[in-house]
Amino acid sequence: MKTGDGGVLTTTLEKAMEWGRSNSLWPLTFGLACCAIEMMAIQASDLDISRFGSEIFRNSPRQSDLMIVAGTVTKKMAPRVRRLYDEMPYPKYVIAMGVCVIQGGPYNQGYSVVLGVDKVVPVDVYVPGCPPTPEALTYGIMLLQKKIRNETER
Amino acid sequence: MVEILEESKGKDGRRILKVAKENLIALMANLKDQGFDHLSLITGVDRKDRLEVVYHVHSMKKNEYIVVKTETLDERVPSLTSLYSSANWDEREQYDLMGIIFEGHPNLKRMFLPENWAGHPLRKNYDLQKVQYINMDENGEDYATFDSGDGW
Amino acid sequence: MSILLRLQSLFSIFGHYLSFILAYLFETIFMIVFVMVSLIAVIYLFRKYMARVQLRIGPNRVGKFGLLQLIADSLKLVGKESVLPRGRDDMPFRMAPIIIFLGLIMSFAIIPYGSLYWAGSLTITDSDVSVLLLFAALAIMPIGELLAGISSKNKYAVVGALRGVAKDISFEIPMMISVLALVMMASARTSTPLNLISLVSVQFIPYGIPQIIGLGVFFIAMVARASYSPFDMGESDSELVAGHSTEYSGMRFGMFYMGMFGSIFLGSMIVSILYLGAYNGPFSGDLGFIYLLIKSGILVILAFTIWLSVPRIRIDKFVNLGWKYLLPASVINLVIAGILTLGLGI
Amino acid sequence: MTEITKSKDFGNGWVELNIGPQHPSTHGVLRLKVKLDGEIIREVEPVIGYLHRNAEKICELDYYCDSLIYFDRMDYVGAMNMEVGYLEAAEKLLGIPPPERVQWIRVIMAELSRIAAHLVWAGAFGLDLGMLTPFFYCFIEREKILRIFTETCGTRQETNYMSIGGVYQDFNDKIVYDIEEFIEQFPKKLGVIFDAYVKNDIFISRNKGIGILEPEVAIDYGVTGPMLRASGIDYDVRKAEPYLVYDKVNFDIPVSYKKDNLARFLVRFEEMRQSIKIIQQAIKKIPDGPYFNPKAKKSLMIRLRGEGETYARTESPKGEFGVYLVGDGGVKPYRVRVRSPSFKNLSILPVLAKDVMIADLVAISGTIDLVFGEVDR
Repeated sequence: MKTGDGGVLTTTLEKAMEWGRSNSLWPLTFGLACCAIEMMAIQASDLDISRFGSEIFRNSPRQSDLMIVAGTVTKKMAPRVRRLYDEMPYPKYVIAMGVCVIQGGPYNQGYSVVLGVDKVVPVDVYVPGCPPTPEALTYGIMLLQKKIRNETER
Repeated sequence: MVEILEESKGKDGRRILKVAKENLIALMANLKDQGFDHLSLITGVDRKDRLEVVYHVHSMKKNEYIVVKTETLDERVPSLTSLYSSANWDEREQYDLMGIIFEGHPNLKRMFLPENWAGHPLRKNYDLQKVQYINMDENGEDYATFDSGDGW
Repeated sequence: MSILLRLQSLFSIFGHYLSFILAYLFETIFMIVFVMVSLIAVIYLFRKYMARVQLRIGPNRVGKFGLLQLIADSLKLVGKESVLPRGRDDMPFRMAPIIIFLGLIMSFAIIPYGSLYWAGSLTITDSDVSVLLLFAALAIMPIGELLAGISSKNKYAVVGALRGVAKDISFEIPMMISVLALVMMASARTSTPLNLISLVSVQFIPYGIPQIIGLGVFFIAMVARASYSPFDMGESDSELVAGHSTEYSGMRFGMFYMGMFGSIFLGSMIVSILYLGAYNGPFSGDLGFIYLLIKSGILVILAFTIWLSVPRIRIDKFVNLGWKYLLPASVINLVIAGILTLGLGI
Repeated sequence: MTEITKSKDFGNGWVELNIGPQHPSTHGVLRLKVKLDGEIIREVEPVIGYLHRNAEKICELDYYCDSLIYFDRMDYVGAMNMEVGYLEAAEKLLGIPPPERVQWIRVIMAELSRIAAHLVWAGAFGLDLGMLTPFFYCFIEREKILRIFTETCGTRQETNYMSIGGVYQDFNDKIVYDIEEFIEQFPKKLGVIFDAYVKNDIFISRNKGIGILEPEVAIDYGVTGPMLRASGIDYDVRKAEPYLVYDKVNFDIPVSYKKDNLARFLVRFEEMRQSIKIIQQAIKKIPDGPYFNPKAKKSLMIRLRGEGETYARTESPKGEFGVYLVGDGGVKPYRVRVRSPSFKNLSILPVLAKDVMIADLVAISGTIDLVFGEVDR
């Protein structure tokens, strides 16, 4: 338990907050490259992410909870990714989508690609694939929800 | 008439004209008068001892392609921005990645990488092992550094 | 008798002043709860309807049919950090969302809701000039938007706020002129035409039929006031990120979000009161409240349909629309109302 | 949103606004430095390079056959067209022509991919203008194409389906049936999407007469593809210099003389219909035969050596896609240079978006159809 002396009420309240947080992850409209199109596909009718409460893709980082880093992060983009992450209010989560974001992917021998976005921002869930299918990303979001729901027990 | 050093055909059957870089502007102006109104592509090729610049020119009306080549030993080539507007961004890109300085270009800044990035990546002698990082100052402009610094 | 007066008589043992204070307090709490609940319903309806139009399913994992989705959203927004950006104007920045929410609640408090058979009249506050009160309360919300845009020191927000002001100026006048025509028509029948209840009671045929132009102008103005597409220039998300609310987060943003959906609900209620006969209907009797809900629900769905199917209009085109089409139309409508009232005696 | 700029005093009341790199309407990572005079844009300066993934450099480090994956990821919405573009150059350089059947398969796949790319554009363009619903209708159709791709080559978007001298896997009856089924129902669905846009007065008023591009200016800036065709020049590489078997199918080049946003919109939609026409013919004409050139067996693939230079141009969804390959006789290319149409098309933006309103800037950059994998490479 995170709260030692909180008692039953605090724990229940925290559980409720976690439940709310996990069921309303509003992602940031933030597409970088190829994976962004697959990220759009999870919004679309076939795999409707709004079923899980992530319906609203907010454009302003101030109003979003989840940053799906979709696509290769170049060195020129990395400071911007960091700033966007800083602009988001707590609690905030990051999903690294695609191998480019995880370790550089096919571009990792080059000179201008960041070898893993986790060098810039902390990552909660990694979704491998090049690009990952929308199903994989949906599964990633479900994993993140599971993680959020168990936050107090860790 | 412009002196052409060499005329050949490529594997794809396109005419290749080779010209000294002093005559480049004259040749291109000549070609433009003949109806070659579309400068399709500017390529720099690093031949280790010299830099080769390849221009692909195309005529929309006659549907003809001509490849013009020129070489430079001192990284300097005259700019074609006065003839074709499309040369502007292409030359900036080649300057960025290849280090070819186009003389007479109005705004010869790097296209993709920040101004102080060390080296030109598409050169054959570019060292990929030397890792560079990019940071952003408070005006939103980028600068390159060799140490990772904060934010990384 | 309005709810406020009934509450006051309930508390009358505490003396005159204290009873009014208590009555207002309870009224405010009641209004907040009512507005929240109705907004949750409207937003849930919107999500499901949007999903239906877009061949999706919509929220269905949180609770049965996703009914608890909005509860989860509001819990999250409450728990979220509320960022105060550096360089803001502190006071207006904190005030703006509250102003918007207050304006919303105040306007909801003035609307006559008709009656339900066991609860009696559902009107919260009643006044002889409630039409004026209502439009005064409606004028509060744009101020909040303006303050939010200017104080957050963000260029997108400033542009959004300026667009909002340009928009407000160009539709307010046609809107008021079409209301003037209504009052003119009502004044032939009742001695208190500025009272919303008597304005409704004289609508033997809904005023939307003789005043069809006025209905159109007023509905467009109401959609614009709620900054709904196609008139959402103020917060146009593909141009200005999120317009005046760009820098807001957490519950402060939640207030803007509620303000947005609240004003369309409010707008449809006002349209159905002024033009569609509100709680009047066949066999209405003591069930008038239901009629009001149905009428405004249909208008809300209409607004949603427009939102989902048209692109955003450009700001200069909208200003043109306001001054070149809506204003002359509303004046013509006024003339028609005059002819109907004086010439034909309807 | 991401950038902070100190407001500079331009003396004439202009405000500098930084749009991007993260902005909903920049289609990825375009950054626009805009000088605003109230609502009116006085100057636009695009800043690119936020997706510069050094593809040209890595191609030099890889074998000829491996470079294909970087081309897939250039125009990532129309990946098959990129593959065709690269292979046109590489096969000429290596001297391995593809068999007849492969050419027909490639035409079908490239056209399907072109439709998918245009559908993504059509949906995103609606979102740019604030129109939410057509996006979903477009993506439903796109999913059907991607299902055919999955059937054929196992992946959805970055297909990596073609290889030097052939394709990875032959068509079977199921795939042919699926494609036939798709092209049968698609024109009707496309009509629905088309009507959703053009039967809307606000949509027309947002696009008609906005972003006029004169043909001389367009050629001068190297603009190609639907943008050039919307300016009244019927230049299409598929007709001008037919590659694969485009000379054996019958189709028209849609041209518009109105030069504005709406013209570009209409040209793209008509192109989708023409693609359907091409596929309809190709699926009937496809001959039997091997699906790869025996000279390019998998075991021999990395030993292919190329010498000389070739330039191949193809018609990608965005315009003329050119690949300039230089070989030095080794197993790896010496220089790979890509003529990316989006890069050239983007360079016209400062001309088009001068003295327009912010809303028009979004509409104009929407009709340019930018894909940043290709602009920055």
